[in-house]
Amino acid sequence: MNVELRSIRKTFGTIQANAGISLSVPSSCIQGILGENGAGKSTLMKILSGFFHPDEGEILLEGERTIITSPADAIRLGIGMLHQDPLDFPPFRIIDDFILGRKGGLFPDRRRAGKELKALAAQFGFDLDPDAWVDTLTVGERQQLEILRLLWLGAQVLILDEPTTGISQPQKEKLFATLKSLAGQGMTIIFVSHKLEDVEFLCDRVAVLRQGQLAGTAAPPYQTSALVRMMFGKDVALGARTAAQPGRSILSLEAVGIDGARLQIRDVSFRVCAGEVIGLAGMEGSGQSLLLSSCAGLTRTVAGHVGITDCDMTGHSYHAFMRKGVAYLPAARLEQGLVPGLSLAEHFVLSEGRGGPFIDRRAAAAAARERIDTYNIKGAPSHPVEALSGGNQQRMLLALLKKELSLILLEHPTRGLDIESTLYIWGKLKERCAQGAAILFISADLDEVLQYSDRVLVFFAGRMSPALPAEGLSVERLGELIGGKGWGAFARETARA
Amino acid sequence: MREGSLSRAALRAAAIVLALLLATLVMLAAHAPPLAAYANIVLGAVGSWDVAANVLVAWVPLLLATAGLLITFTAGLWNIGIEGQITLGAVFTTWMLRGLQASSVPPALILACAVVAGMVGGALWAMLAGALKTFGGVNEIFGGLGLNFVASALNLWLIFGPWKRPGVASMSGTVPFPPALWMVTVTPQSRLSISALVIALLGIGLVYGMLRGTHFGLRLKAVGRNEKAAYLLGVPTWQHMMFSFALCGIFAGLAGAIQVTSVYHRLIPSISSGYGYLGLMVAMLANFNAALAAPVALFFAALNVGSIQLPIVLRQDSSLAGVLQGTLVLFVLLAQGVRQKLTGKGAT
Amino acid sequence: MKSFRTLILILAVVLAATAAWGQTMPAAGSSLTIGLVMVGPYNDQGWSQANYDAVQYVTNKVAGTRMVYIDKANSADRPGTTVSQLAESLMTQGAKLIIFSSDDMADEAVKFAMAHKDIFVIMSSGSQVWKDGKTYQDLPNMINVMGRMEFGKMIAGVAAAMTTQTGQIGYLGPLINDETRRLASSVYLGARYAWTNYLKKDPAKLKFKVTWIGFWFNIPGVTSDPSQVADDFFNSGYDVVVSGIDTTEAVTEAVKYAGQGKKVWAVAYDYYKASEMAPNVNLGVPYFNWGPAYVNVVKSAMGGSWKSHFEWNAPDWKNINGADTTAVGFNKGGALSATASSTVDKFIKELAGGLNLWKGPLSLQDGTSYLASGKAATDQQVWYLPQLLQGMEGLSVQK
Amino acid sequence: MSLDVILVGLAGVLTSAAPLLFGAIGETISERAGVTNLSMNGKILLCAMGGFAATLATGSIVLGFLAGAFIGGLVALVLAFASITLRQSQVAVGFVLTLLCRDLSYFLGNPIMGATGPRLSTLRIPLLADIPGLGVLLFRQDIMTYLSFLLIVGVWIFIFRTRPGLLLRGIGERPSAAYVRGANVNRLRYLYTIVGGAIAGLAGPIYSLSVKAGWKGTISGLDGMGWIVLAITIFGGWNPFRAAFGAYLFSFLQWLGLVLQPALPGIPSQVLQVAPFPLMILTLLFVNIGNAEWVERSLARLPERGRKRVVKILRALNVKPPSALGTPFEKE
Repeated sequence: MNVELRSIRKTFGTIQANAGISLSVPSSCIQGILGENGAGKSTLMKILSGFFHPDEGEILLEGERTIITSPADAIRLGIGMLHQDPLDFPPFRIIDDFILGRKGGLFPDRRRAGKELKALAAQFGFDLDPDAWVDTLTVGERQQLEILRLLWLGAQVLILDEPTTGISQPQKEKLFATLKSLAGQGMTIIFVSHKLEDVEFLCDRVAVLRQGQLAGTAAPPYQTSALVRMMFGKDVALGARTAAQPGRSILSLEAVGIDGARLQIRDVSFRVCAGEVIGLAGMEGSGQSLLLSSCAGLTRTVAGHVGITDCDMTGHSYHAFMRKGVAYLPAARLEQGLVPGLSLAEHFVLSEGRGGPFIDRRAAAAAARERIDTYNIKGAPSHPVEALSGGNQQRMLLALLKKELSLILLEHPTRGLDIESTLYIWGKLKERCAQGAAILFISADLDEVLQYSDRVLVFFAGRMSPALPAEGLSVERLGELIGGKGWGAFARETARA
Repeated sequence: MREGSLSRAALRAAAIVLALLLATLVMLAAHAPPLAAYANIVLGAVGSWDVAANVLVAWVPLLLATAGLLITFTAGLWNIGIEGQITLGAVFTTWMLRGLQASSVPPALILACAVVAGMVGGALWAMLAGALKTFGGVNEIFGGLGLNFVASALNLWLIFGPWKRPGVASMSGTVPFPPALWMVTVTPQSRLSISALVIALLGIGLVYGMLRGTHFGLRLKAVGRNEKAAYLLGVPTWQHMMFSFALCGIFAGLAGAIQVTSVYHRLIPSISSGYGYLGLMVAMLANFNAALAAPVALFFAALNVGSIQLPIVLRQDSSLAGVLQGTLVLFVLLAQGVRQKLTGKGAT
Repeated sequence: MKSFRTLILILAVVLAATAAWGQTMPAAGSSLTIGLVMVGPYNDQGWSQANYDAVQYVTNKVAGTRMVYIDKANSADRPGTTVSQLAESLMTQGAKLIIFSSDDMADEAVKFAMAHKDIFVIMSSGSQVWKDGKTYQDLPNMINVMGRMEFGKMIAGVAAAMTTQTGQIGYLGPLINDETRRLASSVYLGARYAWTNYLKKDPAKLKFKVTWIGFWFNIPGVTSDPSQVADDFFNSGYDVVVSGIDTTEAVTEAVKYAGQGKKVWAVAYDYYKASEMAPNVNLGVPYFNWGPAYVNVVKSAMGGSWKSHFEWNAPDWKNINGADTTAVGFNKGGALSATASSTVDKFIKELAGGLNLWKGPLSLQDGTSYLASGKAATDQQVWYLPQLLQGMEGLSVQK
Repeated sequence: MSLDVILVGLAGVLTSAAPLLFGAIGETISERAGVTNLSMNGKILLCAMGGFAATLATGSIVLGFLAGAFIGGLVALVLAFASITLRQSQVAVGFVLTLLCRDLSYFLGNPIMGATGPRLSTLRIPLLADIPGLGVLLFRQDIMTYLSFLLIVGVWIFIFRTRPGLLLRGIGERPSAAYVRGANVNRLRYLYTIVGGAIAGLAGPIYSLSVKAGWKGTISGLDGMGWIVLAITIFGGWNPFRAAFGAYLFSFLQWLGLVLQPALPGIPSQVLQVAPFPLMILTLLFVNIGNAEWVERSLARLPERGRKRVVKILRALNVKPPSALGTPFEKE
């Protein structure tokens, strides 16, 4: 199906998400949409898939002006969208999830739908059991299910929003093969991503968005530097690596075992010294989050020992870890890190003050102002935290860290932040390292992992690699490991350990 | 901000007018004269020193229950089990009084022990709901409801069973305690006890100060608004929840103790008098604000006492007071929703 | 400080009491506003309405009287109020005589009487000023009024025994106390008398079971459900259920079973008009007729002859349903057969002639002797019945 | 006690559970759509009064039931408007409604206090009623009891077997996903809240026209039933069959309490009457305890094999409420 968007505009409050974007995608084409976070990709795709109505502009399908009123309307017209976090029903059986939303009689024919699901799955080499539960699937499998469901509903245009974020390398390869075969059958594929290599590998053409506008288009062969310039509007200078001067031992894991909801980690041992930055890489759900949270006492270990600065902390609670100088910064800032409704000043009082039962409001405000200045947060002590922007919330989290810390654990410290904020935050973190703290962080951004880590731990399906020096590790090698390739080399090392 | 508070006041006023309008309609439907009804409620609440004193008598336990509930609300908990906590407070108070009344302990001391026992009883019952919530994952609404039934059955059983009066076990309750064990009232005939009044005012003041100005209050607020974040920020969350339950239980138990020692002077079947549920309404109408709780509770107490005039003078059922209270809170909630809708702010 | 004030309080009470000793109350004069405090809704067609109707009767009979009332005087329906407070609000409407019409108001009535010595107080169904009672208090301004419902209940027992075809009578009891034991036992005595004397049947073949619901009416989740209790009686072969509670489940459930073609009956309680309900199953109702007693007391208050006393009024044996004379009556229901009806009349005549069923030999449920052979029970023995009688099934004491 | 007597007693248990079932299943429907309707206790009273008044006024039992359903739906509509459109806390609004409806029923119901009206009669099902045992138990009930049987099965089939039922579960579980698949989430929530409210509203007239026929204001013996219904809904884990089990268990224990009264003189009469509540609490405890932090912590100390077994048991016990229960839906 030929899809054309004409000068689409959409404004949320004061933010112009789409400022007149025009784009035409013919059938049988895999169209890449590149752009930074906040460039307007998602808004544009949500307009096409019926989530939002554009303030201005029109959509043409097969050359005809069409008004899409809802996602259901969109799928009726043949436009299906695969969301980054697949919008499925985890507590349902696959077959129920598959059927839900399809029109038909009062009693859905489960058996027939199951057969059709299997047939479709076989076509693309997927393996989905209709009677299994959705929450037992990996993200990749859930994507597969969604794609099959959309096809079953007659999708002719498939929009994929950041589909490669949470899936393994083999799954990614399978996904790409599927997309290519679908395009070959005449489907229109729109592939939204901020990952250059994926787009370069897969797409027949690329449109780059920046600040709500179409910054340019490109066709193969792609020039990465040109794409980057279009994405950021400038050449990006990344900070220089600074080598750490490892000090005393901060964190030691000995033969640790952890039971997650879906996977187990066994026999993990390693040691982190003061001043070190350790990056944890892996597909989401490969075990890195479990490990990180058990280093904070947030997840119980079922075997082995966890030590913080020579104390055995096995089985202790997070608060005991805190007293040893451990801090944990969750990925979901407003959901887990900050308390909506409380002011910035109150947050500082919460994380710091215990002196006496009463709060000294004036002193608290003064202390807050000082921190706000130091961390360059755009907000006043009396503002509620939810009024802060994402970048400022992350700065706020950093500002809340206690003065004396030995170990800082971070989940996706710069996710969703612009380059400037990212650089600022890493600057602050490196200061902490210089003061003698060790840092463990998880990031989905391999460049970030390589850029800031001294050593890297790669996770794959609950397995952890030995700590690899970041120096001499390439994005490609890292990508392979994350995808489960090249692990044989470690067998000998782990056997020795 | 100014503008916001102005529109808030306007909407509140509109809500009150609408509530009165609806209540008027209800009265017209029941062939009751609305104006006379309102006039009688007002007169019945402030028409004389005696009725005003009665309003204060009702105000004390209601205010105590509300004060306790503000603590649990701050911690994000719907302590619907407060009815049972009041009952258990009364039961423990009675138990202590029964145990000591024959002893040579000075009455004032017995009274003090009994009040403390009531506080302990309320706290224990509240902590049971709290433990179910924090250690068992049982939603406090349903745990509390269940415990309410258990408490009222326990109370009835005690009154008709082990603690029945020697003559006729009756709905009237246990044998009244000797006047020496009554909380001293303004005049011997009055039920209004200055010490109870002072306790209640002190209680709400304490809660106000605690929630506003202490680290504990702030941490409680953090737990209520985002338990997970509070934990990560270093707040011992389950301890705070348990503590807020216990504190609320203490207030509830105190209300129960005052019901026994200064109002009824014995244990009666429905000793909690619905003050717990009414307290929930007061807290909601006061928008969970301790400073507003006292006047709102006074207003509710006045409605309850004033409405006694309805059957006497107008031969109308006095459940009209409840209708008024209910519509009032309902419309204030609706007005709040309308305001949030207009300003585009989500519910917190 | 506190104990000092308490001491003063006690002194004041004692002084007031001694001062009042032997005194009669000053006459109220030619007009009197009567305040009635009822525990349930004034239109409950039961206990409370019987009192409501009685006071209305008074205002019709005694010139210059007027009624004000407050109903639902219980802390569940009127949170935070006390009965004495409610009585005080009747005073503000001019009431000079207050009738507390339920046993559960006893304590509050005493408090009120002590606090308002110039107000005439009638405490119905209480025994506070019964000199021979266990809980006597000297309260010059209080009079206790009670009807001898024992007779009504015995008549009900006769009606039940004359009707039952299975020989099984169920008694739907409220909570367990002296009064309810006394009334349940009266029904049994009447039933047994009819069974052995009129029907000449073996007393061992008469089953009489009391099931207590735990309160005067149903509180879901706390008491047993009286509908379920009545159903259970009817289902397990009890074809007559005698109600002892304030609500009418016994009759309404009997209607249900009769609708299914079962032969079942019920006896109502409290309110004289209850006999008009469901004529296909209703055997009748033993009821209180407070009016005449109230008239006397009200007149004494107005005329200056008020004297504190306890009265336990028997029915008018000449006309047990005499609206102006009797204290307790029995209205026959539509389902009472002609034979049973005439037997009931016969029984009433025997009672009028001096028949006393509260006479030995009678044993308590646990087998201990209650009354020796030939010995009639004293009022105290009847009033304070410690257990159900032998031959009755059901709990005697609340555990 | 003979078998027949027991059977008839159990048949009575089925009858007295019927209103509980209507209440609990109505609430289940509403909660499956993501809306907690806490107004149950007051609603049942108001519907009982309204239904009875309507029947008194018109002489028609059918109109009485319709009135009950209408009032139940109306109360649910207020809740839906406040919580879905105005996004106020469902618990707060529901709680206010429960007190408001109660007092409203007492105030408006005052004139019909104690009136006697028609009552639903028993409907023997020919042939089936004569089956030994089963006939007594199941087929000599009134129409609402039969309907309650159908309701259990019908609603179960609707929720778990039909297409709209699937969508209903979807909007309570993950409204955003249901929205993407064409559901008008808020409109459906309105619909199911009102339908659930209407079904629950029928519990009122079942009481006032059948199980506890008549209206006696505060002494009708209905105040508290709604809380029991809510407890049964939770006990039932949002599944009509389990809710039915809960309702029958409650009625059964009530019955047992009075049957056993003479047999167990040592047990206070209140014990069996309140037994369902500790039972409900214990059930909730078993169902939820697997999520508790301290359980996880103690489990971590167990040896591997034992741990796995315990975890498996806890998972099997765990009944999760609809994930979106109590939260308003907003499309991003």
